[in-house]
Amino acid sequence: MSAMHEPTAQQIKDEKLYRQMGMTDEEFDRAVDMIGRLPNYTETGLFSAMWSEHCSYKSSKPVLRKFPTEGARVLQGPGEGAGIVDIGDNQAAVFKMESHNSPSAIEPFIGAATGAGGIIRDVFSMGARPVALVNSMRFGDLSEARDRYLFEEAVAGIASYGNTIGIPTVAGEVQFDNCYSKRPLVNAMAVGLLNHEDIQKGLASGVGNTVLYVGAKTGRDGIHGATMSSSEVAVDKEAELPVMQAGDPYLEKLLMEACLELVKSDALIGIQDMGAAGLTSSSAEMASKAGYGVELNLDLVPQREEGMTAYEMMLSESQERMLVVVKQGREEEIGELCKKYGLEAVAIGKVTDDKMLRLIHKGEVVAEISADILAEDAPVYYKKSEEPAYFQEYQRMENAEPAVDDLKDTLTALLQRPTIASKEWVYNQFDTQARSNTVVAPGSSAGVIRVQGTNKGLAMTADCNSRYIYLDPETGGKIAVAEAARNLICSGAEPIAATDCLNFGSPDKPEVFWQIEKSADGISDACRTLNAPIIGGNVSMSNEVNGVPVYPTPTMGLVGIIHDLSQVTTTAFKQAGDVIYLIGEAATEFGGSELQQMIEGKIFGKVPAIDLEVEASRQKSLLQAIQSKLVQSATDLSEGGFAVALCEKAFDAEELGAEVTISGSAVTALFSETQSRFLVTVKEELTTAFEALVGDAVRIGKVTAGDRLVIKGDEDEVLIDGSVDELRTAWKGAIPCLLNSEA
Amino acid sequence: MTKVKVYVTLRESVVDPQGIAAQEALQTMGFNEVESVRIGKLIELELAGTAAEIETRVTEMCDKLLVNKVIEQYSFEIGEVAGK
Amino acid sequence: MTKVKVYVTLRESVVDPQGIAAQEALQTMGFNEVESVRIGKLIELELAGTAAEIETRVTEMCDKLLVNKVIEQYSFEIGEVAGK
Amino acid sequence: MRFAILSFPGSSCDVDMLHAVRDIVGEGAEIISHVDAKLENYDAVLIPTGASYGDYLRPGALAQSSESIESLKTFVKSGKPVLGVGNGFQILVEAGILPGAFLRNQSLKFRSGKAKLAVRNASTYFTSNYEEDGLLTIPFAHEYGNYFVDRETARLLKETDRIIFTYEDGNLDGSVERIAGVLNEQGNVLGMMPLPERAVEEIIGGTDGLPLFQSILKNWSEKNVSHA
Ligand SMILES: Nc1ncnc2c1ncn2[C@@H]1O[C@H](COP(=O)(O)OP(=O)(O)O)[C@@H](O)[C@H]1O
Ligand SMILES: [Mg+2]
Repeated sequence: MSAMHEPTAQQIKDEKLYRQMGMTDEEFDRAVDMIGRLPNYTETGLFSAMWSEHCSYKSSKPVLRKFPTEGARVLQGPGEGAGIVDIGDNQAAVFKMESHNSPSAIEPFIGAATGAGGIIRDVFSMGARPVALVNSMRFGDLSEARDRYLFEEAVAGIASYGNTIGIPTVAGEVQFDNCYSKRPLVNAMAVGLLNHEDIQKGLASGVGNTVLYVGAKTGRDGIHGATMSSSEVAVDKEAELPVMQAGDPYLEKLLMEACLELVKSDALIGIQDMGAAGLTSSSAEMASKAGYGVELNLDLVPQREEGMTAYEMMLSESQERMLVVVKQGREEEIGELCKKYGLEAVAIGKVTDDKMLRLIHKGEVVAEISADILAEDAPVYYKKSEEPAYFQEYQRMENAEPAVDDLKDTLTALLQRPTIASKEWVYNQFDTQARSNTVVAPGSSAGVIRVQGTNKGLAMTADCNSRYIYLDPETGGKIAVAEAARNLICSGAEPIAATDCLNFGSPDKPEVFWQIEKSADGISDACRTLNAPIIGGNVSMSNEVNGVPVYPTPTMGLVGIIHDLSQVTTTAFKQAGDVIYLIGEAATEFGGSELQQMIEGKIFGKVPAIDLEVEASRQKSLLQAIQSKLVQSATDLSEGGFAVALCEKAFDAEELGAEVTISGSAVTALFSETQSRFLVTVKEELTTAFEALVGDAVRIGKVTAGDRLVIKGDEDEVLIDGSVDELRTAWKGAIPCLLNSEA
Repeated sequence: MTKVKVYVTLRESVVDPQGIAAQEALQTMGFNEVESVRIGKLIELELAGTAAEIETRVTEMCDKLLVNKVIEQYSFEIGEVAGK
Repeated sequence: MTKVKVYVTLRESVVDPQGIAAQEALQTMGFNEVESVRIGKLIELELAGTAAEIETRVTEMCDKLLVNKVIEQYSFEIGEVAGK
Repeated sequence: MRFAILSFPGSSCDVDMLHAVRDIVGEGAEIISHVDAKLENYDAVLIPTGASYGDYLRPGALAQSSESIESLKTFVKSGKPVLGVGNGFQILVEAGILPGAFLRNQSLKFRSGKAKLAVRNASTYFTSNYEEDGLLTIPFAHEYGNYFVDRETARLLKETDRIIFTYEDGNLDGSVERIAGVLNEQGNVLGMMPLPERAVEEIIGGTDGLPLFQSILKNWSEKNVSHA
């Protein structure tokens, strides 16, 4: 389509053409009002992109305001490409999580790969070297071929991008539930490191400074991706298959190295990734944040296809591109720098003082809109929120134990549930060790990398049990944060900050909006109590299939600091004779548990309760014990409860088992998902010191040599006596086995 | 057995980073006359059936498994059909 | 510009893990008539030159870069030669 | 001793090698770009892993377009030691400096983890600090680790003791004769898919890779002391 055939401003208004771009009548009127005239086609495109949910957070802003975003370590909160926290010694950790759900539903390999690519760019555009990747994914329960395909391909996509660019994946999570059938969630998180003086912001300041374009050429890719990612994807309409572009991790590697050299140059003013809404959002945001304007000559934009219109160029979402503002007169030097990496830096515009985003194409001004209006003045919606009827109904239910026949068979079956089963099949496809800093690879509570040149480490994890959130979003929100923090604590890390990825259904549904609000309340509370301010995140709405939303899934990504690498602790038993402690008592809490889903085929009732004060104090004392090197191994209890956690401790060890005695009702003691609990092992000679520090730890047995896992009840009766090897085989084989199934 | 050759190429508007890298390498090696390189797949099948059957079935195979239509397109050539 | 199609296939003595997997997948999906699948590459070049030049140069490109003769073999087809 | 770590665009794990040799083994090492690589100024060349040129076309293939491959061949002829690991091994094979070629893993997936290796020949420049038939645990990470040589070459490699490492915990990727590492005819070039530079510290991947670097150092010192 050439510019000549574009509808006129009047037609756009009269025929309501803005609706096709995802704008509502009110939004269009607001835009007209603010600029005092009718926008032309290109300008309408700019509005539709910048005022999309993805770029403007118009529906989620009121919710996001609840989050605690400040803390002693926070150097950069939400608003930039990624948040930044101080880790001492003039260094900082930079991280963020982002979703790529819609593209992954259509083409999982490409969708997942470019998702990883996008979040990596967010981190290096802050001036930080990405040092580790984390991911969080959700799929249907693998009984359908399409879901198996989505799972296999999404994992391969993340692997291909991370492995090729050479950044290790050190942690992640995958859960399976049929609410995600055909509508997977693919969230990727990247963590980077930088020295304080290298912190970059996406600013376009200083009149006359030059706007450079670096990276891949612009094509007609993903036009309206920003608006698409906020609306439901039709997966069945094969005929109208959109074109997708594969990611190019090799090009991004070159781009990353070039940018990391660039940030050392005093010629650099600002740098921003062209992500969703590409050139539009990067230029408008950089100008608006700096309080300047930007003028771009679109004829100079490197183009991959012929005859692209201004509209197409501005809305293209071609991957692996950066917008860089440099001091006037230093373009050549920056060009040389880029050339070393095989990249071209093309001057496409300049910074102005009139605060306008002005676009020139073929010698004419084709758009001229205030950058602030685009970047800052999107409407804010206070969506209707309504408590769904099911909530009170579930709250009224009594806690009860699911009916279990054989305890050992139940344990084996739980270990084979894909959500609980070993994720080795997944993470063995990732290069978990690239660049030789991985101290704890996937398979323990959290991933740990060392900060080279220091004796410190960073621990990271992503967690969210969406079943809890569905049943009770506020409690579930607290649990998501608490679980992530527990994973850090168990590794020997002190939580320092959090990022999130809020995956929900359509915010226009009052019940969905209620879930968003309530879970945000829970998350905020927990982040406050557990000292993990939220420094960035991402919102993904309208994750629905045929109008049915997925379970609300606000994934939490937490990063912690390990002050001394010799304090790193892992899940696995270390040595026979060590004493096993259970911290926290089990109550009969099965609402939303894996056991409930397995036995009843659905979830219902009250979710496990959580008292954040208890949580915080247990975390604190356990961390102290770990830091004092009193602890040999530590795990938190999560999906599947006590028995599953005990098994995992034996699975990751070599030829070690356990003999323990538990009290109370067997089903509850073994499988309840009561919160704020840990399993820890301690050397016999350190038990006194350990008990002095961790008040509510109860000695329940010992690590044994050999292959037996024996769990006894109150009366010394044997509840479970199994071979570790056999249980391990069931646990490890479950996912490969599900993937090989037919039908 | 009949041999079928399936040619799978990237859709025209899809970028081919592999091809670009290969082209750059060729140019560095002095093959400056090369303007573009695109890398696709050549899938060779051996299967039984009449020409008409093969035509339908291979189309189905491509649509269902062999080709990813979000980024690829295909065509195929049926060799001499051998008796069943 | 002239278009050249280079067909790269694995040598017969080399096992093709990808082809085997594809064949198994096809069989699972009910395409039992498929006896064998082998997956190679189709490299499409666009380049300038006379037919004779192209012939020599493409051979050179294949030998030096595009094809690994330890495991692969190749043939190519030169499209209609356009004037320089 | 001065090590050159020959880095191509995309060779992300050049820093792993640098860290191992410079910080842990304690020798002089530099990452040098493939552009204008002055290899002759160094005592040994290490080709790291990563995804040079994005692993496009075939892993290791596009590195052949670099002029440094010629200098590398000259360096090899001079008899000085060259070690290629992972993608570095693939580059050596594509360059024809080592025999064979790489196919996609039998699993068709990228795989990473720790491989159990056996040292099949402990009297080489690279392995003299190991025990013959000793077992090692060395990390690996690759998608094209399925090493192929024809039968004739496999026989030759065996007869001449040039199969240096084999996989001992199942044939990881489908490699012929379970080969994980091979030596060139002259005995000065070793290629291996597992990554010894990721096994030089207890806290990261164990220390089973250390003797490999120490072997190089020892053999170099012996030669150069007697010459001095
Ligand atoms: N997609 C993934 N990528 C990387 N590692 C993963 C992934 N999924 C799970 N893991 C790893 O597997 C282990 C178990 O995961 P999970 O069951 O979620 O642990 P937890 O219950 O402690 O949160 C963790 O070490 C986790 O990092
Ligand atoms: Mg978890």
